[in-house]
Amino acid sequence: MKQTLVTGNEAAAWGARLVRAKYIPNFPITPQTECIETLARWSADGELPGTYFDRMESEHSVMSAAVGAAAVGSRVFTATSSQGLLLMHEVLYIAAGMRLPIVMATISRGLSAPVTLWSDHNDFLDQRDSGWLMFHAENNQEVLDMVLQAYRIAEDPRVLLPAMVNMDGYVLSFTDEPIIIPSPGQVEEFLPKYAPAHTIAKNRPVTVGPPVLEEYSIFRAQNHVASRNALNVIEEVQDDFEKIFGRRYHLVDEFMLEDAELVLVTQGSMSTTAKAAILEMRDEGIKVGLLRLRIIRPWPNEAVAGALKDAKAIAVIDRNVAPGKGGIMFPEIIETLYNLDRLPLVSGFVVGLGGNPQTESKVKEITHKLMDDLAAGRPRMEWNDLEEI
Amino acid sequence: MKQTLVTGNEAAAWGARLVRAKYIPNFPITPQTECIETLARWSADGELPGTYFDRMESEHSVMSAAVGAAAVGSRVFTATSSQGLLLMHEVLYIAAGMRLPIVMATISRGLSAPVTLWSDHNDFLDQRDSGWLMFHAENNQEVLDMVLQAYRIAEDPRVLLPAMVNMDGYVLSFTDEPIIIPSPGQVEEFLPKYAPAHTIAKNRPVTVGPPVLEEYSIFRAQNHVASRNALNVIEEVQDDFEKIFGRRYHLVDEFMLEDAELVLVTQGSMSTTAKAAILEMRDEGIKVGLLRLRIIRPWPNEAVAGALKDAKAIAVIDRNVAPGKGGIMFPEIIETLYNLDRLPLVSGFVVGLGGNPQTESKVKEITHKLMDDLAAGRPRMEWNDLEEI
Amino acid sequence: MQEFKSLKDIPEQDYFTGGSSACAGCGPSLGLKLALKVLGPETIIINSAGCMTLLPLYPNTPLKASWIHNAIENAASTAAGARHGLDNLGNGDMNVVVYAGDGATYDIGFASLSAAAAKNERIIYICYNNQSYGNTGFQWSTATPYGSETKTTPRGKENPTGNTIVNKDMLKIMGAHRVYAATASLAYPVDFLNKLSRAKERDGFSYIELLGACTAGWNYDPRLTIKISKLAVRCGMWPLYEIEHGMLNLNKDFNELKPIDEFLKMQGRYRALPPEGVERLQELIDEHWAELKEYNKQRYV
Amino acid sequence: MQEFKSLKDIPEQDYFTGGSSACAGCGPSLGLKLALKVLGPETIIINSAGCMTLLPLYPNTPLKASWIHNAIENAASTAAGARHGLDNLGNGDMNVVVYAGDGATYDIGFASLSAAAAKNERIIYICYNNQSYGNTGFQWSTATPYGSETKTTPRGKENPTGNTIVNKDMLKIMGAHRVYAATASLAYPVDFLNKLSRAKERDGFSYIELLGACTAGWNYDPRLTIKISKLAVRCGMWPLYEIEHGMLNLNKDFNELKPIDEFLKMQGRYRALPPEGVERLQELIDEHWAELKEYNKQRYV
Amino acid sequence: MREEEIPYKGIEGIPIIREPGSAAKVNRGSWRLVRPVHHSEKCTKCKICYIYCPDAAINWTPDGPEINLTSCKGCMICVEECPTGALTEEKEGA
Amino acid sequence: MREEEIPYKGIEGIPIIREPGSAAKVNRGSWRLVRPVHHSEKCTKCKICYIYCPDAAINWTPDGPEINLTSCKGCMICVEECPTGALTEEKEGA
Amino acid sequence: MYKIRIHGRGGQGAKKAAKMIGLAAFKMGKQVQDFALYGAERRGAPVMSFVRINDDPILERGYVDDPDVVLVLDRTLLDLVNVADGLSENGVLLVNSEHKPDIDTPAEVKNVDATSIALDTIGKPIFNTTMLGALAKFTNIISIDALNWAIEEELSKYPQKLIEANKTAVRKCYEVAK
Amino acid sequence: MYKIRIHGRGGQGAKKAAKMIGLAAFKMGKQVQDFALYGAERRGAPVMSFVRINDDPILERGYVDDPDVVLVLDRTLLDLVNVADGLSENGVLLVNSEHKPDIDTPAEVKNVDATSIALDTIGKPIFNTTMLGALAKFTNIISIDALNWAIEEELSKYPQKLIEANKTAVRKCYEVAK
Ligand SMILES: Cc1ncc(C[n+]2csc(CCOP(=O)(O)OP(=O)(O)O)c2C)c(N)n1
Ligand SMILES: Cc1ncc(C[n+]2csc(CCOP(=O)(O)OP(=O)(O)O)c2C)c(N)n1
Ligand code: SF4
Ligand code: SF4
Ligand code: SF4
Ligand code: SF4
Ligand code: SF4
Ligand code: SF4
Ligand SMILES: [Mg+2]
Ligand SMILES: [Mg+2]
Repeated sequence: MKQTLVTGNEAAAWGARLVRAKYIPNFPITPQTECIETLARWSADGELPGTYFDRMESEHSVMSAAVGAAAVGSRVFTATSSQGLLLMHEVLYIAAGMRLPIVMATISRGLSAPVTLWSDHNDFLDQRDSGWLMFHAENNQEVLDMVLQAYRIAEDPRVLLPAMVNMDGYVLSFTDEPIIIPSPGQVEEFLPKYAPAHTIAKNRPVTVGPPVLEEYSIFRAQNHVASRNALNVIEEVQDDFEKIFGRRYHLVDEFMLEDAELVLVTQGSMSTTAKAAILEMRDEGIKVGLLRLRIIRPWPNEAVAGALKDAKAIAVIDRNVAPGKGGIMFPEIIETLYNLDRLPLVSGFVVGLGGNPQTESKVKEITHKLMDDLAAGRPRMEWNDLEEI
Repeated sequence: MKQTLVTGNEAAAWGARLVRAKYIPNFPITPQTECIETLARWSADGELPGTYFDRMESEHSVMSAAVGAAAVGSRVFTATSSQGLLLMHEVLYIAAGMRLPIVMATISRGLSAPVTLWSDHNDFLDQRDSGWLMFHAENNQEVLDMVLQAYRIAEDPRVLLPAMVNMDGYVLSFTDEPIIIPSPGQVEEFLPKYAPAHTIAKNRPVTVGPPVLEEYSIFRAQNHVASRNALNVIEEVQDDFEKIFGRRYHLVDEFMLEDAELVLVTQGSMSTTAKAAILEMRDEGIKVGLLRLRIIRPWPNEAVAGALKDAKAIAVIDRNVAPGKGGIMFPEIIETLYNLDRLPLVSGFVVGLGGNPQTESKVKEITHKLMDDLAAGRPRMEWNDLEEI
Repeated sequence: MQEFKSLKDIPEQDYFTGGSSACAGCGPSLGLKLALKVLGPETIIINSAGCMTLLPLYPNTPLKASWIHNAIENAASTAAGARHGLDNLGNGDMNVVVYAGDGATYDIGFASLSAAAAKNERIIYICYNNQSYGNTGFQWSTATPYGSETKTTPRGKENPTGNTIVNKDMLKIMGAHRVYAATASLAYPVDFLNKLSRAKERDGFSYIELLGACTAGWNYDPRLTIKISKLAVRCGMWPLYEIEHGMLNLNKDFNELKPIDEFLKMQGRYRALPPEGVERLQELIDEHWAELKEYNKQRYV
Repeated sequence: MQEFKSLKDIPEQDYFTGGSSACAGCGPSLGLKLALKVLGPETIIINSAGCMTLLPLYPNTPLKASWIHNAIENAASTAAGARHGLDNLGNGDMNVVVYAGDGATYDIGFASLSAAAAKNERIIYICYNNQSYGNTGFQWSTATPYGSETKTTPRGKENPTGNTIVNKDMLKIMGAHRVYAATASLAYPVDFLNKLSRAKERDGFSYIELLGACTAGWNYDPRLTIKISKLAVRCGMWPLYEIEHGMLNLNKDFNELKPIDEFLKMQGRYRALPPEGVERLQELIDEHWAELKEYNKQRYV
Repeated sequence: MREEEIPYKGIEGIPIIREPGSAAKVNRGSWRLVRPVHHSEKCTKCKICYIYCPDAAINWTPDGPEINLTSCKGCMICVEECPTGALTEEKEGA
Repeated sequence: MREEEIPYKGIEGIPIIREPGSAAKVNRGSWRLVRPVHHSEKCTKCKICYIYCPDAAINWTPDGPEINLTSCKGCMICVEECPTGALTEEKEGA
Repeated sequence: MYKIRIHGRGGQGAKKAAKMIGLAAFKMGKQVQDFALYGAERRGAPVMSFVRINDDPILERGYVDDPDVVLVLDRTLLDLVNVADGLSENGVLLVNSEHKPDIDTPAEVKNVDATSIALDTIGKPIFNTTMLGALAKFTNIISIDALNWAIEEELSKYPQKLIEANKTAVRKCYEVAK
Repeated sequence: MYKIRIHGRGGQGAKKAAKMIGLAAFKMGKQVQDFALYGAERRGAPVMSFVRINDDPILERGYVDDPDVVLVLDRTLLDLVNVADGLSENGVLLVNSEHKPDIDTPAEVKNVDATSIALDTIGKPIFNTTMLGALAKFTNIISIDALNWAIEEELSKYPQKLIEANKTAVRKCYEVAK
């Protein structure tokens, strides 16, 4: 297996290359640029045969063009971030509603106003009602693997939904890490040619995107069921994936949860730091573990509940915020716990907005606060990174 | 008090007229059109002195122009629906981040694809992370009253956030109901001239919307706190409002909750039907009540918890869905209950997507299912309106 | 290139049926019916949200070709995606044709259109221009002519003129994009279909703007759709011309234009336009016509 | 109207300071510095996301005027809102001036720009054109000239030319919008400021496009910003002209253009453009120049 | 329906239309207040009516135009444009 | 910080800049590898350097240009454009 | 609660008729609600509108499927639409027609030739307002006075002559109906 | 874990240097991570980049504030930036300079005139790669062989001549450094 030092952006580009995406509409935005620039270079060098690299005039148009190409049966890849993701927001719903298995890498960055270039998860999570499958990687290997899996899952006839693969801006997108880049043959074995039955083709005139009347609920329900189906498909795919690539992923990433009394719930690259902190705290005898959410949509309800059911106290660490409400994943975690026999204490932490780094010491601080909460029997809502206030 | 038969769209237009909004950028979309057409007529007839009615080229531009005018201290009104709301999504975050108290009527309509013209709440709720204040009216009187209150709350120096006033498309927007339209003098008393201190003015050069570095979290936190402040301001405002207009609103709308064992949680116009059904069920001896969410952001945590704390079973009726997840308000309600001493059973119902009408008999059916769930001790996730499947 | 000399030449095959929910007498529907005669079944119509979006209504469609409705502002970019998608799958011989309203074209979707034109994508872009946002009930767009009443430019005590903004000169703007740009009229189907036929052969972007007489919005008896369309041409409100490589070609020349009045009085939207308004409109038309006459067969843009 | 005859006339008052994070030698920054000399402190600069967005960086700004950065695609509509907001509050004498990049102007924000122009809003729109998406690291825009390498049009085995798409003729397109449209150069500040001064007096929309030499993206030694700007004019890459009421006025005429080669070889972005590419580019320039010469003082669009 | 009971309908659950021209069967004759009536004796088979019908409600046959009353909305364009008077207007339900 | 303890900072909590020209105090001299040096004896006060400095790092005084080394990034435009050689380039920290 | 359903065709003013009934009832101190079915209200297409009238605030919403009265503005609809749907034996079905139509319904069927009346009085086939005269006659839910007020209110933008003609038509229809 | 921080100026290739160290260590079988501080990497502006090298997978992320080695590509930065920040007595501070600079740090301070070496060997001031020779000499974390491999990998798009010149510069620097 060839291992290479690549950034998260390049890992996503490798994914697009290996799946033989036929159409890549794009528009630049920091920190996604390197991903499309890599593809542009490959394209100019003839390394993406049969693929059209299309420089568009906006992200709204990028996703619109993606829909156009996917509606005629093309395998499509694109990537964006932040404002770009929000600008295509309307069309994301449409792509999902049309059941077009586009795959997009999103490189998380905080939202304006004010402007930040650094990463948090508000842009990505903002899409959680759109009907897309939503995956969130922790490191560059997972970025690549997720892109490969995303196509396989998205194109499954039981699913047929677009999928987002998220990585944190800078921390992954601009960081070199050694990853295994599989051979084209392996990927071809894993992911056959895309041959959809519901798209426009020669001798197969189809009307895509018509208005409907009462049937609307049915189509929405089907979008929902298709997304729920993906939970099974995701698990199924792991066998093939492991057979071919020797790696395996789960619906959720459990780290030292077996005997954990305290559990941190995290997403994305900060999970790595948190794991390091946990290893150290374990040495100190603190029974702490971590649950990393790697699939946001469909929501892996049972996997999350299963992983958390024995915890005494949970810290939901949200790298995002819904102003006037709080951390976005917090209520989803709570909901998942609500019908357990014994309810853990759950505190919420809003951290790392606009790229504020999440260090090991901050993770330890959170853990200690959670211990305090458990002792006091009173959960908290806490904001990090406001020292200067 | 002059009472008049007007539609929800006209009620919103009256709101804009009475608050003397100075700038009204707009773009047509069903079912919002009648609102802006009413304002266009008034403008052509000279009934909106000093107000500029500006036909824009898209909703993205509508909200952009709104930001431009608000940034120089103008009082701004606009209205939109559905695809239009999603198209301006990016700029909604910006308006909130800039702390510009724009008020917008949103006339709910389901989202494409497929296309529907009828109402559900996905478009409105899609904005719940944007930082805006979000109000949802049940009837046309409340539409008008909410617009008036929205300006007062939004412009309060403790808040300074934009606000959305939502009404259901068709069911309110195109339905005539008798409402009281206050006199200009009353409204002037309630809502003085807007005199912001943070906007651009002659001899006051200001830079609006700069990039920031680490301070990003602080500004986000301030957006959050400002939104939370609105909870107090909303309650405060009621005294003045009642004094002048003789009506009063609360953070949540409680209907027959005193002794209710079963509680339906609803939003918007379907609440009216539900209330009718409840009156009938009460006659049958069923102890059922209703909690109507009229403020979505800031989330009135304590008011909701207070209203629900004595329920035995709750049906959260979501007229929306996040595919792959479920009803959107469901987790927020659950979260609000989580730390209660005694947890009610909570079932979730996804209903009325794409305008499927929510009749009294459907409400009764939901109530009976909830009773079944309570008896069985097992909550459910249910979808209405899928008979044809 | 297929060329038509008269009505009799026009193909008898239809790829458009009845049963849509468009208004009786709808001009834009007729435009699509005619266009499909030349385009044939291996065509994808890319539609922007507008009146035509309601032609198909699940589970039925009047089209015997393919159709994509994405949103209102992105027909051109959707078409670009479909074009490249087809090309890469070896279906380069299928037609990708936008059928978009004036609001979608002039206003909300203009960035998308302009980019596709600048990149010279192999797309035929037909704008059916009913001079308003028709589907939402007849509101102003930048294609609305001076003096027209619309729901957002109503006549009123302070503004008897209705719309006071002169509509965008879209042909000139598209001509400046170095693409083939032409106007067309329902009352001149042979001319329209020849332009389409020509666009189909081009290896690049074509822009055809069809005046789409709108019985509901313009407020006239549906039987008059063709009469009004013809009159629009005859009185210079809608001259038939084309621009290619910056050169102008006036397709229907007249020694004298009919006065605009005749056109106006047939339609409710101009009812009550004060005489000064009519005069100003006549002036605008005369200026434009003079320009076209002057630059016919010459570099125009 | 304030008119400048020479450098000496240019106001000594600056409303722009140092301390920004723009590159040393940044052309667009200089453009803004110069513009503010004419515009003064009672000006709101409406900026689209781009290199200039980083001029202010909380809590500091080099501007002594007001500034709104909204997003990338909406400078013109934000400006329209600000304009009407000011007018309604009795501040009609404040200037509303867009300062937007070419990507924002030509591409993502073009619908917004076109509409503001069509409505003839009282705004000065300055596009500082560095012929790329500069702030994201130099990617292709529809303003990128033929033959330029960018990060998304790299030269490669299959494409030695880099960008093969001829840039939009924005001046012509804006001219077709019936507004005042002009080019400007940093190397001709008197001409630039006179155009601005004129725009300031106009009761409507003005579009000024300033070539914004970009040391980082074009890849040249920052000291050459003015030299390169001048050469762009001298070799016809960036002719100075204006269009008003469709009439063309060539501001700097030359009997003979310098060959483009001289301009190209100063910049890394053209390094390795094969001779055929250079020839083609020269051809494009010559054609454009010939057109400008031919139509000078005449109706042009 | 309980969420877990919602069947997955595969391609049938996708909002596309796969039957081209299926709208032909929709009865839009119900919109008609007046109807066109053809008088072959006056007809020159010039095709004008056929070309101009916006609802493709006139089929072209070797015998000239044939009006499809399922599709015809009664706009009267054909009547208006027929140069020979071979089409006339008649009140519906009269 | 517990959520309920976050203070509301009013106008200070809004992301705006209210001090015009405050960037003047930012030291961008740190970017400089070379610096321009002025030699008044050669200077004709033609203003070219002043006009062309992109960072407004040259103040115009009755005595001619005055270089502000806090703002000057050392781009050398002024040196390049000075027609008389009155500005020269010098290595920083040399 | 009193519920009214109106059947018409796009362009015949079913929506306006509902609004006028609403206005009239409102004038009479009632709580009211009126609205139209949305969809393709194209010229000629069958459409519906609705009114609810009550003493107390109205808690019902949505389409009326158990009307007390049904108004049919255009006789030709009888072949296309089940206009009697949901009518009980206490109901009234009122059709704009010269002749009493033959309809299978437990409700009382009435007819009035509103088109002719309108042509006679207004000079144009404005039968939507005209027919309200018959409604007043047969149901007592709205008075002619209230209707007159509603007409003035709703048509206030039109010339006084037209308003008066409408009033006359309504009164005439009231008188003629039986 | 071994941590390296590089100080340079925009345009001097601090990021590339980090990547090459990463590549070399990776070639030697290590786990690595390299990245650059983002922000205004404008020409001339002070910038930083970072490398982490470990035997096991690296669980740390973010800026390195306790480096084992610091590389300073440009001597003039010493007056502007606290380059020694976080260095301990086991650390090494390596500066591109003719003379040994006077810096207040518990770490060992080394200097090498990479600029001159680069000018001599490559003919251009490409001192970012050049300096890596000294890093190899002083730290043992990367070998010259691995560096050569990294240079070939990273510069593969450039002419072979330039690659060789870079290798020579690195070797020369390795030899000269002391
Ligand atoms: C983003 C967005 N905004 C508004 C609408 C509402 N809308 C639907 S159709 C339409 C009118 C479009 O006008 P035009 O393009 O001229 O087509 P026409 O309706 O006249 O056929 C509008 C504004 C929409 N669908 N999407
Ligand atoms: C919706 C959206 N997409 C992408 C970006 C990323 N972005 C920021 S600046 C920029 C470049 C803009 O180019 P241009 O307008 O030419 O200005 P320049 O950077 O060249 O000064 C881009 C693409 C953004 N901010 N918003
Ligand atoms: S409103 Fe006009 S364009 Fe739309 S369907 Fe009716 S006639 Fe056709
Ligand atoms: S990249 Fe170009 S435009 Fe941007 S700041 Fe640097 S020199 Fe100026
Ligand atoms: S238009 Fe008249 S004459 Fe011509 S074919 Fe039709 S019916 Fe016959
Ligand atoms: S009346 Fe209209 S719809 Fe009917 S056949 Fe004639 S043209 Fe066609
Ligand atoms: S450019 Fe040279 S001569 Fe002119 S003012 Fe500056 S220093 Fe003096
Ligand atoms: S070197 Fe550049 S920044 Fe410094 S004064 Fe000269 S022109 Fe200005
Ligand atoms: Mg239109
Ligand atoms: Mg640019």
